[in-house]
Amino acid sequence: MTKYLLRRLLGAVPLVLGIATIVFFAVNLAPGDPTLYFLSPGMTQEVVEQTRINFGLDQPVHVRYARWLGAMLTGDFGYSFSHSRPVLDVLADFLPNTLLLSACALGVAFFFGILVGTYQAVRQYSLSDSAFSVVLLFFYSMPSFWLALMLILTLSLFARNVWEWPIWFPASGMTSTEYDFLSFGGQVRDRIAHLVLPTLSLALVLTAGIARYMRGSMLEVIRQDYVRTARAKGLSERVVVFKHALRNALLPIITLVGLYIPVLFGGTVFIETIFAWPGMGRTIVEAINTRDYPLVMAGSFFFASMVVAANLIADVLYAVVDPRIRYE
Amino acid sequence: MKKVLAIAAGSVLAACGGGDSTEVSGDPFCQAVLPRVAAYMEQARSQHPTPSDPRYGGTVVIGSIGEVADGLNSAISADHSSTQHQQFVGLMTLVNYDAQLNAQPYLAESWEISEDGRAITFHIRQDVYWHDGERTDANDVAFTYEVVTDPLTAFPNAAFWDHYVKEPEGVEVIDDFTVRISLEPHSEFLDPFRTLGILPEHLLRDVPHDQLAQHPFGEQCPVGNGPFVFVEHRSQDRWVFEANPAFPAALGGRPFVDRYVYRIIPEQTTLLTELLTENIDVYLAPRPDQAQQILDDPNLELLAYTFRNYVFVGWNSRKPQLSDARVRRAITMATNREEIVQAILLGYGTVANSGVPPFHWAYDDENVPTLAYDPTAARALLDEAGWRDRDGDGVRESADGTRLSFSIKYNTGNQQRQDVAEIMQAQLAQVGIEARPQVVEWATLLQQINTPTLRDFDGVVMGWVTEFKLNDMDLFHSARIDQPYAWVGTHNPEIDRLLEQLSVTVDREEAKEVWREYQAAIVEEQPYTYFYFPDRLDGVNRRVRGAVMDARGEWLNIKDWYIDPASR
Amino acid sequence: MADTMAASTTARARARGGRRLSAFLPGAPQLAAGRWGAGGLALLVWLGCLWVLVARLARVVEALGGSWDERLALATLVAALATVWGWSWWDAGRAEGPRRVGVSQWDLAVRAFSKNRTAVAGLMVIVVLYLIALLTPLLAPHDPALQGDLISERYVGLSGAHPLGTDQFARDVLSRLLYGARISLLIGFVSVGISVTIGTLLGAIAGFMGGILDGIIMRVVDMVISFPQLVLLITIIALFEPSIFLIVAVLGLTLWPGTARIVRGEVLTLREREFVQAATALGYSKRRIILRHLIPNALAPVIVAATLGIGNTIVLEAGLSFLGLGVQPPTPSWGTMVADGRNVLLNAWWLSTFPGLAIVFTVLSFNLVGDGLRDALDPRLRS
Amino acid sequence: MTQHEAAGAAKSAAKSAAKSAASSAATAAANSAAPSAAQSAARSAANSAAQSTEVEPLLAVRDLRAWFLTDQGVAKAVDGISFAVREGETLGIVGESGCGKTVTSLAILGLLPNPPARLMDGSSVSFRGQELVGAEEKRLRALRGNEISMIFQEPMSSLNPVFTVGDQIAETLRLHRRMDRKAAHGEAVRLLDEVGIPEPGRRVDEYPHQLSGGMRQRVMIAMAIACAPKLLIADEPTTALDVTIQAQILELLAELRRAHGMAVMLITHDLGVVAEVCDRVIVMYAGQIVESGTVEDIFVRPAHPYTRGLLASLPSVGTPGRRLASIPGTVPSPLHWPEGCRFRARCPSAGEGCERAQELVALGDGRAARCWRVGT
Repeated sequence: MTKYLLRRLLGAVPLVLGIATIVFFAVNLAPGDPTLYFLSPGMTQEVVEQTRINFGLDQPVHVRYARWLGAMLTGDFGYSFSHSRPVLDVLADFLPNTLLLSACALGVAFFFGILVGTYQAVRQYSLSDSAFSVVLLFFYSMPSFWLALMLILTLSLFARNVWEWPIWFPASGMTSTEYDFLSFGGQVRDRIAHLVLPTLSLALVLTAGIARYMRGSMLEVIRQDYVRTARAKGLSERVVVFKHALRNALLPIITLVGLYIPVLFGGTVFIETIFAWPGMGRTIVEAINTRDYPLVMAGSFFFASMVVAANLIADVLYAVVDPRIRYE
Repeated sequence: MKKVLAIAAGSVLAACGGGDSTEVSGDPFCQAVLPRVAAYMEQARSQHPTPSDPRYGGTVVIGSIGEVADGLNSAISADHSSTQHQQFVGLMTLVNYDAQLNAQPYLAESWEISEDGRAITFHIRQDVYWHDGERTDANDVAFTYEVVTDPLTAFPNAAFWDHYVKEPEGVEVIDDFTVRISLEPHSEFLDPFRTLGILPEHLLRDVPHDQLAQHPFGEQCPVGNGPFVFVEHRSQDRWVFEANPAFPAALGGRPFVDRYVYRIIPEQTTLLTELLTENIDVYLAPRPDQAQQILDDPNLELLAYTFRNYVFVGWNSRKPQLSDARVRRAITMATNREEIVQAILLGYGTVANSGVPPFHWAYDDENVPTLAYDPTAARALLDEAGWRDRDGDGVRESADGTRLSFSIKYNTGNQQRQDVAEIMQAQLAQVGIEARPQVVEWATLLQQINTPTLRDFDGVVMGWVTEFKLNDMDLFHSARIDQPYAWVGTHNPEIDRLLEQLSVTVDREEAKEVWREYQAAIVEEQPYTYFYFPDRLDGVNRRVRGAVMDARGEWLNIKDWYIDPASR
Repeated sequence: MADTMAASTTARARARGGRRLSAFLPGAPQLAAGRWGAGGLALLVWLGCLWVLVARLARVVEALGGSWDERLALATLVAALATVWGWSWWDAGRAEGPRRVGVSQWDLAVRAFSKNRTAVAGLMVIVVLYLIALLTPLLAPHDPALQGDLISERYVGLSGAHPLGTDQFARDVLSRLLYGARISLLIGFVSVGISVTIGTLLGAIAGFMGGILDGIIMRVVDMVISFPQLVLLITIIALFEPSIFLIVAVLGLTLWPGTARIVRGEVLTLREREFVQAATALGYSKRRIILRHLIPNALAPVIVAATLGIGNTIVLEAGLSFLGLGVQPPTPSWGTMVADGRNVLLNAWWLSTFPGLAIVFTVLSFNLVGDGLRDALDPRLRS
Repeated sequence: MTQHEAAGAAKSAAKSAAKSAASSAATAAANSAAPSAAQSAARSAANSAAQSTEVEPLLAVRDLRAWFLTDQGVAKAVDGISFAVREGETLGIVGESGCGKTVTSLAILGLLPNPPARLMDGSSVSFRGQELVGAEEKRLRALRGNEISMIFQEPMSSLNPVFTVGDQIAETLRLHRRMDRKAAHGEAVRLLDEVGIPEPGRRVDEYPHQLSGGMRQRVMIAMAIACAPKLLIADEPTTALDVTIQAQILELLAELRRAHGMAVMLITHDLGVVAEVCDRVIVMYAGQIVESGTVEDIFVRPAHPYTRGLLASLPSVGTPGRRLASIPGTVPSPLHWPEGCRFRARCPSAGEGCERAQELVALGDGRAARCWRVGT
């Protein structure tokens, strides 16, 4: 198994470097120049030149690429001038927040996707089955930013001011301003309250996708002989479905992890902007607008490596769950 | 089965619960500085217990779409909210302006100007301490002056210090609390000292000036001497400040609120929701069409006041269609700017005829001619200038056939500038002018209009935030035609003369007369079609009391804000 | 023998009656016969086009000499009326007798597809949508860019003059929605067209040729796929000047890897099949085999991917517009309309809601049709 | 090897050799009539002794009707069958595929998926005097795998691929016998040994895909007999296996039956298997029983034309060159059974009187046939 892992990792390195190179040239060949972003009245020409030198932007493209590649291999991702901090510090600030949000969204999506998919498969052709299908497809076809705005409107604003519901959710930020003074229990509740709307906005689209795959996969498995054997052994329907059938139906779902991670990261660009979530997706977009080359490249480098890692984890997970697969 | 559900639910919660991202910045400078600040604050709290007045206590939360881009590092800051945090929150400036824009003592107890007007001597207060216990003295002021006037620092507002003698000769420390700065006599010479936050010399003296921009002091661990002490900054999320118990009693003592939090929320719909659901107390600069919601909510109050930024369309006089001043005047007359103020700003704004803001002492709208909305006069002016619609396609052409058609560029993401371009397109069409709105990405647009050899634009929708010392030299003076901001390429000796005179007239009454002449010349030349001075709007929760906001800024008297004890 | 004779005469009589009915109301006879899908659509299109002809007669006449899109709209109107009437006449005319039941793979697929009610509903919505998009120059009540009186007509709610209200420039939301449909559907259709063609070609070559060529293509596919689509799009579009052509080109060039992977998988399985070996034995050139044999057989999953792709692309375009990088003003697209309306969600709710709903229902229809096609074309599921 | 073992091996070797030549055990039995006929006679004699004291049969199926309600109409897969299985007896159920054999077995254990299947009113399945049709699901579950267990045709797909064989066997023990994990694992190893799997200690923790088809069927059997059930239903247990393995499995079943006194209901379409293993046989056709009796009755004195047709279609070594007689036509669709005798269309001696619905005519001593000619 470890030989397989090594082979996959070695294969991933050129892949991720390739992506970073594409982004490097895409960003550097484009018109516009970062120092202009700092202009304000009275900035003389020498000042402009001075800033360019300060940020090392006066070199030709290929020199900068060679220097950037060399630095990156030694782990130095350069300096982000829109945040005026080393790029790694910026990533250290934002990447965990995106991972936290993505992990919750993925967890919720898979949890409810599998539950709903299984329920639909067990209750095939019933009214609830087709009802779920239509509702799920409705969410699957919705742009996540529109869903996010609607959630804010309803579960945050109307819930509190118009419908006066007992619970309503904060519309932005990771924690409330009183977070530091709350008890541990209070802090967890506060964090979760802040996570509900962004996670829902990201997860609903994925849940719909996963539920559809799960339903198909479950229907396939329920027809198998070993499920009938399990019933013939006298096991209850719940054990048959949730132990014997579910384990086998989950196998194809695992590969979805690799498929959905890029979609998830793409979604964070909107969700983090709308919910003021200090995450990587939003930072990259802002970095692109401010021509913060090092941050854009480092960000896409990490995004790409996380996606490759996710695919690798999905394959390893697949081998763990399905004994028939053995990677040599 | 129950076990399966439990594990799944547990893992989901655990993943959501963990991942705390408050962290003390890893930078060695910060790790050295922050403990000293904490220690001194501990000591200060015991020395200056909170007075029993009920107004003390509580937290005020301000929400805005933008990050405090340069933090408290006044050596590199160009961003409006950064300068305000330096002036009124974390640092101190030598002087402050009162409501009539007259300089008042602040860090400088008093100051005198030499007879020949070539030097100012400031006397520094002796009861102001940095948040790490060091006393603020003249060396800090001298150090800060040297930093901002050294070209190596690339201080964005370097133009402020045009008429001051550069370091090191320009500044002299006489004794611990007295410093003299030499300058050539010019108008509003105190204004730069109102905007410049004084930096701690004992912490930054050995940082090379060209490295200041990348120094962690600004955003990760600023140490100031102002009413609020820096606690924490989570990038793109929030800034947290605490009241500074050691703030001099003579200047009002520690602020009423215990904590001030500044939250960054990029989406304006979310910001409004957070204000309406009382998660934030102040929503900075909501859009005019969100004002109605704030007015309808009993808990909220809408502050609206004229501000010192204005929106305009600059015309590139190098282009054949726009080289003739009559054409530029006709364009302005064909645009119903009053209606635009009503339409886009819902009335929260005043039509502008020049770069002088309404609250400014130089503002005078009685005897300065204005170009009112008058399409027929515009058509006549265009005919007179030789532009007639010869082929009946609805667009005028010059004698040699060039069509009176040009693009109006604006940057992506700015809704108001997009609105201006789109409305002009519709209104200019009625007088036979074809204006094509064209969106350009922000940095690309700057490069196109700032590069002297390029100047790749016809019309561009832009906006300036002026300081109180108005200075159009960089914009219209023909000597500076190759400077980044001389977009419109004006060649007008009359305007050059008036500009030079303005920059050296010290006395305000005398200057008013020159300003009137200058504004008349600008209307004649019409390099810009000045659109409006948008009112600054702020949504404030009624639980926040004592807040005064005007053209000088929103954080003006934040140290005097207090939270209504009942709703804390 | 006798009774079969009688049966056919009554059938012919009924057919003649059917024809007379379809002459006035095409689609009605099929509807009566219970084929609500085809019948319903025909009747809807017929009545819709008639209404356009009558209600917008002035515009129709004016369109004769009008710009290209007005002439295109006119042509579509006439073509729609003709095809519907002709089809209904031919279909009603066919004697009730045993209908020749096609057995080819496509006939089976069509029959399986038409049994799936939601998929047919989705198809109907799409056909109507494309028709509306083409007929917009005649349909739209106002000029989408016409700015009304900024004082009185701004943010006016649903009213007679403006059935879906007005926006911040007092422009008619309904007209902008119709013209927005053209843009969104166009972007969805063209960019998927580009990505599917590139994807199919490269996938087939990679699958059939194998070796280093396959390696290279698959590495590129892995690279583009493992990068969050949206971030790649934003990087490229934000750095150059956003315009419809750039968006379509960039979408087309970044979405093809998905199709390439599907086609390569299909081709790998097809390559082993006998009829391909037979073709190589007959000495066909590699190009001919790929184009004539491999691609047609690999079309089924590609069509499904393309249909789902159009829905996904419309959502992507809306996303770009939300970030201000999509279609630029004053051309309306659904994405820009939702983005413009989001800041006034509370007092002018209709600005974002209607385009948002339009996006959801269009994408929903494409997804429904995509699912229906997947089930109909997938031999395994048709057991 | 114990004496008994040797004999068994010798006998089965001889028989399987003959069988592998032409899979004609019945004819072989008939040709070398003397020994096997005597042997089966001896066995049935023992049974008949038990029969005479009219003890309550282990399993009594009375008028069982299992219909499938599909879009195209009602498929009467099992249309009123009655039979009984006595303690320790091996009952063979024979018939072409599609005649309702498997549906009957699944109906007994209540495993038919509902919808679309339904046990019509009047159907009764009583096991040790206890009615199963309509019984509470909990009661049925306590029975399945405990007192009645079942093995299926496809060993390759009847075991769950993601659990070890040990776990799947232990699961039955821990469910019905409340055994703890370690005890159940130990018992599983013993069971694997009992069903003849070499190195059971290692095999117990292996996954199904690591075992051969024959071994997997042995695991199925081990799983079935884990709780020493009273009745084992085997649905075509050897059809998917090759001939040599088939004989070993049948041998194993016979041995286990003797060791545990377990009744076996063997469902197959292979008459050779029936001849070798079964005590009594019922022949099913088109959802009904057309003939029942002891193995000897069926093979020596077949009463129903369908049974005779089945026997005639068996290739036999003894008579090379004889054209195999196959029964013309195919089994009719359960959606609309033909009127009267359902075999009429394919029956060589069909004639006047066959258009009436046929009753099961008793021929004495448990023997019966559903054909009016039989009575005459």
